[in-house]
Amino acid sequence: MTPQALQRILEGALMAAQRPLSLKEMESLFPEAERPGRDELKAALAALEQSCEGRGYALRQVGSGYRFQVREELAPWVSRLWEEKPPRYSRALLETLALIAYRQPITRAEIEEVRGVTVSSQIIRTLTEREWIRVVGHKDVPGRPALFATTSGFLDYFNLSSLDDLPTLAELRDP
Amino acid sequence: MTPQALQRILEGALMAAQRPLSLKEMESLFPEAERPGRDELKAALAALEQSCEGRGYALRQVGSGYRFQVREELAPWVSRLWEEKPPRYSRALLETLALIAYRQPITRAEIEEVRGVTVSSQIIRTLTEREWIRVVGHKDVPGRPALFATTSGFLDYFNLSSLDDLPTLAELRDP
Amino acid sequence: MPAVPVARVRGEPLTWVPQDLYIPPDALEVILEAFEGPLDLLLYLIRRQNLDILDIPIAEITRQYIRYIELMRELQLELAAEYLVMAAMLAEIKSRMLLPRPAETEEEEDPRAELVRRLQEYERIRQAALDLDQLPRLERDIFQVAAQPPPMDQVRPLPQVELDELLRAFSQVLGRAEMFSHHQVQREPLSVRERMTRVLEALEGGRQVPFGALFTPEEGRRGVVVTFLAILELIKARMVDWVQAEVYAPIYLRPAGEMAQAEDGA
Repeated sequence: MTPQALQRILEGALMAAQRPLSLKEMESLFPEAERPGRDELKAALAALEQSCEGRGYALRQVGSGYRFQVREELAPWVSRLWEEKPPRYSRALLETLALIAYRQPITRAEIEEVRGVTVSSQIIRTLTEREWIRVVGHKDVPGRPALFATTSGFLDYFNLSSLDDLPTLAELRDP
Repeated sequence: MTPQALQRILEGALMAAQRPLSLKEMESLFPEAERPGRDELKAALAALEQSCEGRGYALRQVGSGYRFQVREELAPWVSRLWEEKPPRYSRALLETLALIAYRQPITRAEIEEVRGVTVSSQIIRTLTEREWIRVVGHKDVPGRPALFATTSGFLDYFNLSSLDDLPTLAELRDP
Repeated sequence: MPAVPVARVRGEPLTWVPQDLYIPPDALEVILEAFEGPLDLLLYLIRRQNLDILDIPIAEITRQYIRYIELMRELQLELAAEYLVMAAMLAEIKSRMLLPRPAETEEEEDPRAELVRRLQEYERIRQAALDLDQLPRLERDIFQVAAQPPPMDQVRPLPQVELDELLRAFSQVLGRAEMFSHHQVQREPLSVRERMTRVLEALEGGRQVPFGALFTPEEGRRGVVVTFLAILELIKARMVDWVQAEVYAPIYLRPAGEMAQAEDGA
């Protein structure tokens, strides 16, 4: 077997394996009669490593053997393959946000009164973490409930210069 | 972005993806501002294909996009990586699959008519679970039977880029 | 002469083979089980004897076919009903072939035509299945390349919301609350509600702010009116308190209930 043929076989096996391959595993790819020696194997791996220079991946030795790895500097592009589809907000969340936007400053109890159902803490937390709403004060009634209002981050996200730019219900009815 | 940089990114992504990538998916690796055009993309893929010459793998276009695959002639060595034998498929399954591939969209009754025997539900289930076939509609006859067709996963598995690549059916002689 | 088993079928010795069946004995069971149905069996019989599919000697083939079925029954191989249907069809064709054909109906179709058509169609698909099996395929001849992806910071995209989704949500919730009225919408300019938020922000942290400091004269008359309305709303809704030490002294605004709390604590 020529060094080139050996190199090609090793490359193919390392590319197909989906796990690191030890030298022993690489040896076992060959029937005994044509099994390369350790030195031959290592020389082929070194040549393989060199041949990847300038390519999108590299041969790396890790704990359990050798594997091909996509180059780290390509992560910004490659990672987009796994980018999750953005989840969608629930109707409850959107209604809560809408009430805070259109009726601010507003307490949770007032939101619940209009919506007819409880507003989960999770929704308030999500909207707060997104920095779309914040507590701007407390109402002077028993329990001193927090007053929620939208933030400038909210305006920025929806590309509004002020709340006055929010569409009115009339716009919904006559598009 | 230089053609070399584009090529490296595509190579890295195709290596990391573990499945074929469509041109659209490749485009989505880039933020809009630096997104390459279709022609640029195809030129980079052509260059990439060339650069693999003499290596252990090749770029190939299959049903759902482009993928790197280990060269066929290396299969005798590479297949030793796995102890399990690759699955074998029964004639009944292959004939059913062939009918769906060549005569799609087709109902189960139509398959049975050509084969002269009942098609077992097990076969339809296996083909569906492997994602080689799917129901693409219902025939407008009593009972509204399902119409089966092959998927791009079928093309991927059998290393075809389109149904046109299927071996041609034998010619019929007139009685 | 002692009966020497010519084959073993399901472990049982088989001592006879139908005379006109020419099968390597040890392959018998395998062959019998391997038929994919009556068409497959017929094709086997035809091809084995190099017969022309377009001119099948129907009497002979029917005889052989029925012998096979009998053999399969004898060996208790599972026999699909389709085999019997085909036997009946063959018998029917045979009898129609025997009938003399009147001259004027020369155009009549050969009784074998339908069978020939089906055999040809099935043979094509049988071949197509073999071809399919020969295609290089994943897991056997083709291996998908997979390199280790680079270490990545997993970006979790946040849900996107469109402005009209927000408006639709608002209209739905109001509709449900039966508060949907054009009148109400016009009566409540959002600028006032926004200003209420701004005033509350100005008071944040329990600060006490002079009434006058909340106005921005540069905004003009309209701006001043909006602020004033906002403050009135806030006071009415008990969102802010206002305090005046004595008549004509400066008026201060502070977050609602702050003083009460401080007094409680004292």
